[in-house]
Amino acid sequence: MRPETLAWIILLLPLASAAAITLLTRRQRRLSAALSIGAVAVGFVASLLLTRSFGALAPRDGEFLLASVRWLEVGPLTVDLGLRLDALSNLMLMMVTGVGLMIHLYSRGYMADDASYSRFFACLSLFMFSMLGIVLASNFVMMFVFWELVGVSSYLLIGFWHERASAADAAKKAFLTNRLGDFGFLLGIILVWGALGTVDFAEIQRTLESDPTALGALATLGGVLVFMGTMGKSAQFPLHVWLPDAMEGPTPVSALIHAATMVAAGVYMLARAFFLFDLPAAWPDCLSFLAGISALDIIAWIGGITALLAALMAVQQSDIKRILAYSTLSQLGFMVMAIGCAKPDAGMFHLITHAFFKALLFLGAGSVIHALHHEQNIWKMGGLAARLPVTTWTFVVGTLALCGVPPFSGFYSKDGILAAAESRPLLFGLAILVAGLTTFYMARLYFVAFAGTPRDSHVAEAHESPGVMLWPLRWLAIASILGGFWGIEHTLQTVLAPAAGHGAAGHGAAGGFFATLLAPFGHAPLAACLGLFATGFGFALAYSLYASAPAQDPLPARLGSLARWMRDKFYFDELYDVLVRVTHDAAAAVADWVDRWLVAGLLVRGTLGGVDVCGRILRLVQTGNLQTYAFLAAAGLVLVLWVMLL
Amino acid sequence: MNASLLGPELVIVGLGLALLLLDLMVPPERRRWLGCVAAATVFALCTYFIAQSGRTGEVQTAFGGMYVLDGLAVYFKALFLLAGGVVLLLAVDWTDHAGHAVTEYFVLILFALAGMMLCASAHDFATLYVSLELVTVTFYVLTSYQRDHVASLEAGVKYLILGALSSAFLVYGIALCYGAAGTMSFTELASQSPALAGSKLFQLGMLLVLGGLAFKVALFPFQVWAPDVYEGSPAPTTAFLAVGSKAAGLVLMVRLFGSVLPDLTLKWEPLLMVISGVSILYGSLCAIPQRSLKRLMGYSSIANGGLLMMGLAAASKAGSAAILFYLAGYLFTVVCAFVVASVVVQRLGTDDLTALAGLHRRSPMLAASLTLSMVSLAGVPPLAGFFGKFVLIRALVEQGASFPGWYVLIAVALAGVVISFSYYFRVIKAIYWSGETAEAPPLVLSPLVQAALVLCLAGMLALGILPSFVWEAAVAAVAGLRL
Amino acid sequence: MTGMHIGLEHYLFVSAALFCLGLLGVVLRRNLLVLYMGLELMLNASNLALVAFSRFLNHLNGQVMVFFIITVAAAEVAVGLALIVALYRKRQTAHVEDLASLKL
Amino acid sequence: MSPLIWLFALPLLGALGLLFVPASRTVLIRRIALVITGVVAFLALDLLSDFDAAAPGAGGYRFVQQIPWVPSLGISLHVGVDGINLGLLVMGALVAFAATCVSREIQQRTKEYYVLLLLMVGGILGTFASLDIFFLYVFHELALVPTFLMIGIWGRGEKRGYAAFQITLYLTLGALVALVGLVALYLQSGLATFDLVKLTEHLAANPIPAARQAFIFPWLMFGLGVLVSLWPFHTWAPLGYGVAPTATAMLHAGVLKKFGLYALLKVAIPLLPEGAKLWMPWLAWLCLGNILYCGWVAMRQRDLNLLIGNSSVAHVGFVFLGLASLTVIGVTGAVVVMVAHGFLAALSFALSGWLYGQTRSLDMTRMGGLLQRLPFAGSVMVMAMMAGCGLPGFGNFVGEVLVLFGGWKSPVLICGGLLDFRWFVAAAAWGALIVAAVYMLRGIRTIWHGDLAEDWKGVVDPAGGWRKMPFVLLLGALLVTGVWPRLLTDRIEPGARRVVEAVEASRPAPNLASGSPTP
Repeated sequence: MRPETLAWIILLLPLASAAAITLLTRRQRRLSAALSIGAVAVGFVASLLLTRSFGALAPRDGEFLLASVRWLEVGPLTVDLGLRLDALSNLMLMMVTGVGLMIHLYSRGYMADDASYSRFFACLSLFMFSMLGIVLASNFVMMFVFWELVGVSSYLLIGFWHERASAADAAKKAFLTNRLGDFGFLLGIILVWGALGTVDFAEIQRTLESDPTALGALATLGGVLVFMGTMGKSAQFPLHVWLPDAMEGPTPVSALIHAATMVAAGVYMLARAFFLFDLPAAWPDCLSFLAGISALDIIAWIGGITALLAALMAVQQSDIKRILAYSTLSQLGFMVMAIGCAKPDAGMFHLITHAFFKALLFLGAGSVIHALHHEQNIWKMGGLAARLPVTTWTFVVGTLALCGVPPFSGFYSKDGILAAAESRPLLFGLAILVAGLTTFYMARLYFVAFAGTPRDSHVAEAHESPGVMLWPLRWLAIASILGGFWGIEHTLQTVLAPAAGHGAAGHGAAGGFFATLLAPFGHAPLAACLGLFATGFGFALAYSLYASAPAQDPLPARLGSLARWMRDKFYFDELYDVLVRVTHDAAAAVADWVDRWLVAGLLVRGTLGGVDVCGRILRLVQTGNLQTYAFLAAAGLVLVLWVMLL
Repeated sequence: MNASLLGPELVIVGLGLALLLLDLMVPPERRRWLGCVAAATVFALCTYFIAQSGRTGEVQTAFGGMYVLDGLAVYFKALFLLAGGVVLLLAVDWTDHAGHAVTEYFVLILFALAGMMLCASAHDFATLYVSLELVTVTFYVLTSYQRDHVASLEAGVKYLILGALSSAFLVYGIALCYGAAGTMSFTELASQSPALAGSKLFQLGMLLVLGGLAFKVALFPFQVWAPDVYEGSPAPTTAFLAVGSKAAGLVLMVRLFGSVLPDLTLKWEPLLMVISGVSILYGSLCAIPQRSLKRLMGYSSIANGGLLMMGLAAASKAGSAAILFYLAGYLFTVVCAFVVASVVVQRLGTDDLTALAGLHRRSPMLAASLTLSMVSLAGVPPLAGFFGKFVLIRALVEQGASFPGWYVLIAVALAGVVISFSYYFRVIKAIYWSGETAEAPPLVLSPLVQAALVLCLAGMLALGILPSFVWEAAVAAVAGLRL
Repeated sequence: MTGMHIGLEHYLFVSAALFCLGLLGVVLRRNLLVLYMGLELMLNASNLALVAFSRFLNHLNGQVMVFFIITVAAAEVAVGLALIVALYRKRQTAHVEDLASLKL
Repeated sequence: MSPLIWLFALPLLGALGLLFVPASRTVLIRRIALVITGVVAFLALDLLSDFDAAAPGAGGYRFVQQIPWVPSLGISLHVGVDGINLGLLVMGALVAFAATCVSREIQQRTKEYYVLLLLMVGGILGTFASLDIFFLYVFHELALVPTFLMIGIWGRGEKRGYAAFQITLYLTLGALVALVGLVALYLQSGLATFDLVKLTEHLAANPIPAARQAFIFPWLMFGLGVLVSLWPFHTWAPLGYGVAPTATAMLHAGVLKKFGLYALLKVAIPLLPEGAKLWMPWLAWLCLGNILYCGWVAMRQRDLNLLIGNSSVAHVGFVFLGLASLTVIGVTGAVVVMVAHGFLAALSFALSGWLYGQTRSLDMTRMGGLLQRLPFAGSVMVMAMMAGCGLPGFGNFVGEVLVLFGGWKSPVLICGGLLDFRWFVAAAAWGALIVAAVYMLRGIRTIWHGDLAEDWKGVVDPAGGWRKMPFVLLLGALLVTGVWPRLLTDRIEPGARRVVEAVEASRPAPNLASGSPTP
């Protein structure tokens, strides 16, 4: 089968499944699940097949296939419904469909008791369609379209239990925060189109490569605006507030959307459109005080700040899913930072490995929650290792990968990021600190929830989840372990390094297994060593605090108000509430007041009333008295005579 | 000398006299047939004139130029006859219920009709005065016809005194004009038109004449009588007053200002604009709080007078043609409203808007007729009123190209029309969705009323949907004007 | 003979004065009948003006017009008086103020 | 006979015919109305499929037919479609059919209701089929009285009287002001015809002097603007739609309101290009009033219909922005928004009508959790609201994005060049992406999500194909236009291009004094 056809199948099958479930099989639960899982499975197989005909793992330099239909053609604006197949998208396809398949399977068990089982799978399929659309999009408008669709499917899934006020609020918040990012994204797209006359990635890339100043004074602004899309979708500071709340959704959703795939879309977009950010700094006159700051600088720092803030917040959370959510935030910050440091390959590599182990961690957390009847507070757990053996070992694998312990996949990808940051000492220090913090809070999570003795009666009654939930855990654990060796890094370097302008470094796949195993120590020894040291330090710290299975968190006592600030997420939610209230809500209140009292009241009703009163006054002339009439007529006539003749 | 031109007027007068004689012989219960005969004759004459209107062109005069039969006269005569015919139908039904001596009422209508027809042909101040007085004096009686109703008497007296006052102004104006021009013949006045436009004495006289005519059309400053008289008079009288009397005043104005004294018209454009603007606003504003249907129509009549006057103020053939067309539509519309008002007053004893509640259930036809009539008055397509307003606005905008001050008048007219929507549509509201009276019995309409309504509705719709025929006739009728 | 020459303006002045008097009568007097007389006065003022013009213009039309006016006035009076009498019978009054049931 | 004539003649004849059906036979009356609007919808779709095959006549119009009406004034019944009014006609016909379907809720005085409904439908479709300015106007006015009566008789709540009068007076005011402008245009052209095609051709060659254009244009802009609820003349719309019976709100907000925009696009801008250039900056300012201000007002509403009404007013702002941009993309986008908003407004009001029929209240603060009881209506409403905040996949997104793209390249300068049009694009994008999302999501949150209040245990979802059909139809139309926008844009673009080219081609009338012949 031709690769274009395969790509269309991969994209459209989930949509067909979503439509079929919504329209036809809403009442047949098993059929709905089968449709949805089947769509992803076929997608996964097709993605694998694509590598054969296309060669994701042995890519040829810079080639891509395009399958497109003209979607819109108005005047100078043409937009294709285009699928761009290259190694990057192919890799993402495999990751999205692969992880997606695991999570779909897992959901069959996790959601088994839910009344809206079919709706869940319909939403999942819709999400898969949108996500694959982002991956395959060949131009900015298409990407924006699927960007928004991903947003809405995320909205639907976060608010899946819409009868719960907290879920409904979280869904709303997620959508609106994303919209803020999309606002900048869309403006950025329009800006780029306005300057270059096209929205197609390849064409923009060609133009910008031949003339990096083609965007003129708007270059950096355009980049930053487009980056706003990432800030929303990948929950970067300051738009990070929605992601922790999004944990109100079912846990498979958290794993799929809010850990592995959707939130990674922002990073993917940065990598996909890297040519747009990697431009010399240029600002319009009105923003000349920013001169010299390039888009990548801004991206790197936003990523770094997000990574640090989120890691700090994670330290003091007690909800198992929230800890993972902040961890996700922090890791996303890492990826963005890597791209900001002009190493999109490192960011993307971490994206893939992170997808494996973060999905694993979330599914593991889901398994715990499932076993504990929806208890999510880690301080009511403890001693789970004994009750849930499979969940525990897979969770530990995920944790190790996340902490960056060799030879787990996270080590390699995180190392790439640390190496990328080496050129910027401040960011590098920050990244090392975050690496330490990551280990600290993950170790804390493990010690409190899994080690020690049960703190709650639920734990004692807990049973391991059914096989349909455990198998995905096992597979993902394998992927988390092996993710570093599959040559993903090499592929990404081949695809993205030229775009980053650094030439193919060539390390990674060269040499044998041990060479690969130890590669990080070879090409960036400082980063690898410091990273390992931070990991070890973080673990030691967590061990000293939590290994004794305390009943309460000892940290607040030591850190005082800082711990409170961490726990309360540095009061961003409250700050934003106030901000929205004094700006947008105030504007709405003023507009409403003006509308009610000035426009509808004074202007409209006032005119009506005024005319009415005029009429009532004027008709007092009609006294009914004959002589008044005669007098008025005569006086009027005299008036006319006087005016006309004198 | 071509006295045969007067044939139609003579037929009408003769018919009136014959009816008076027949009245002595016909038993009271059969007298309504006399009205029907009168209406039939009038309609027949009307058809004759409509057929005639195609053959305008040559202008025929009689009595040494005191009487003229041209396109304008033919058009208006057809209009008067049509109005007279429908009003006669209505009168028959009304007298059926009022229980008065009937024949005199028909005869008076016929005499007033004859007076109006003479107005259309008046071509000399003497004919003007006499024909106008024939109308006025007859209406004194027609308004106060219900002698046992104080309201009717009061309306009669008011109309009498104010009408006489306006006649006095008119006559004094005629005297001064005569003094200034040395002639009363319109033909001779027309030949001196440029010179007369500069004469103060003549202007004074013409202003007084204008005042006298303004009374007929219910224009500022002679507009105050209309609501009182409309309210107090019997419905058929009011209908005839609103259409016939107004049209009689207008035809004289069009003739005087359009054909005889065009120079004066151009000079007085601002005055005419002010008169129409003030009338529109006065009528529209005062009507807003109005609760009585007939009185409402009185104020509406003032506003419509102002609208018609705009066409004259435009001092163009398009404007005059617009007046003619508007009047034709206005005829059907207003008569329709008064047919309904007449039935409502007879059956329900009041014309207060609250009495209309549930009318749509009691008589869908009455309700629909009154609704369409109000809608047409407001000027909504596809009814006659819309096209009338359309051609009026067109005439005004045409002038606006040369002098932007016209847009002020246009704005005033628009304001007036918008205000008028509020009271016309309140009538509709009263019919369709205010305080339902559940047990109200249905109102059965007599065939005559039905015929009158059908005629009016057909006219309203025809003039709105297929305005071409009447519009071409109106354009042809004003072809002879010197504007 | 020290007769003074009576010119057109004199007639017109008298006529105008008569007219104004009549108008004042209409506007000021309360009794319908008196009010009606005022109206007749105004008509006669016109008659006077017409006759004067006719005389000074050497033109007979004005004089003829006067006949018409007198005739019409007679008709008007006939109808008017009948009306006022009818009203008086009904209401036992001929005062203008009592005649204000139709208003606003 | 052109099929376009049937499109509006059928409903008008149907209205006439219904007069002779006894009022007691309500089912028959309903069926007749359904059949007529159904046939009309079918005819319109057929037109859409035949459109490309039909040979274009003068000015790119197809299915042209001209019947002289009042020759001396240059009035004729001239019908024909290009892509622009084709889209509006199809939209109007479908909405009309859906509106007839949802009219099942009317139990009182059905005969009068359906007569008025068909009258309104005929007027609406006639408007968009007409190529004669006079008939364009007349057909639009046909709907005025039905609107008044329908709001008054079958409207909801105590405020309906005030709303009916306000909507009537406001629309009349706008229509009359526009009429003056149209007549002035007609007279100024010197051609003595209301024929749009002839006028366009003639004025392209012999433009009206710029000073006159600058004078006539605001009459049209503000007059038509009032009809489309241009800020600050917008307050009639939310109030009127809030109390109107469902079908009236659907037809009025969805279709009839587009008349003003359509006339602005087809008459005012191409025939008065200089006036358009002069006044468009003002329009850009006012449309921000629609997009942002009305969006903010919508955020504060407690009544669902007021929310939808205000959001509808806000959406109309995008059409204004697209027109004001004077670019092919912007104008095309404006037309797409017109069509999509037609479907969307109709769908929203149909849903709120259903909801009202179930709850007898549209006070959002009293609702909550209704999605549990009304999964179908709720899902459709959520989708409609998503479409309302510009979600891709629905037609509104395409239109709004096109408007934004077009606006970015707009040559129109504001405040003498101090402000770039791009600032307006940014502000409008804020309105579309943020403000709209805020009020729509808040609406979803308060009505559909959360706990189910005790009062609403008894509400039921639309059951059965016929009840669901109008919603599915309108939603499907929205989806089709959103997923495959070329269905519209390919047909609209030539028309939009003609309009924009007319503006671009216009030059200020040459100054005769300084004009020296070039050798």
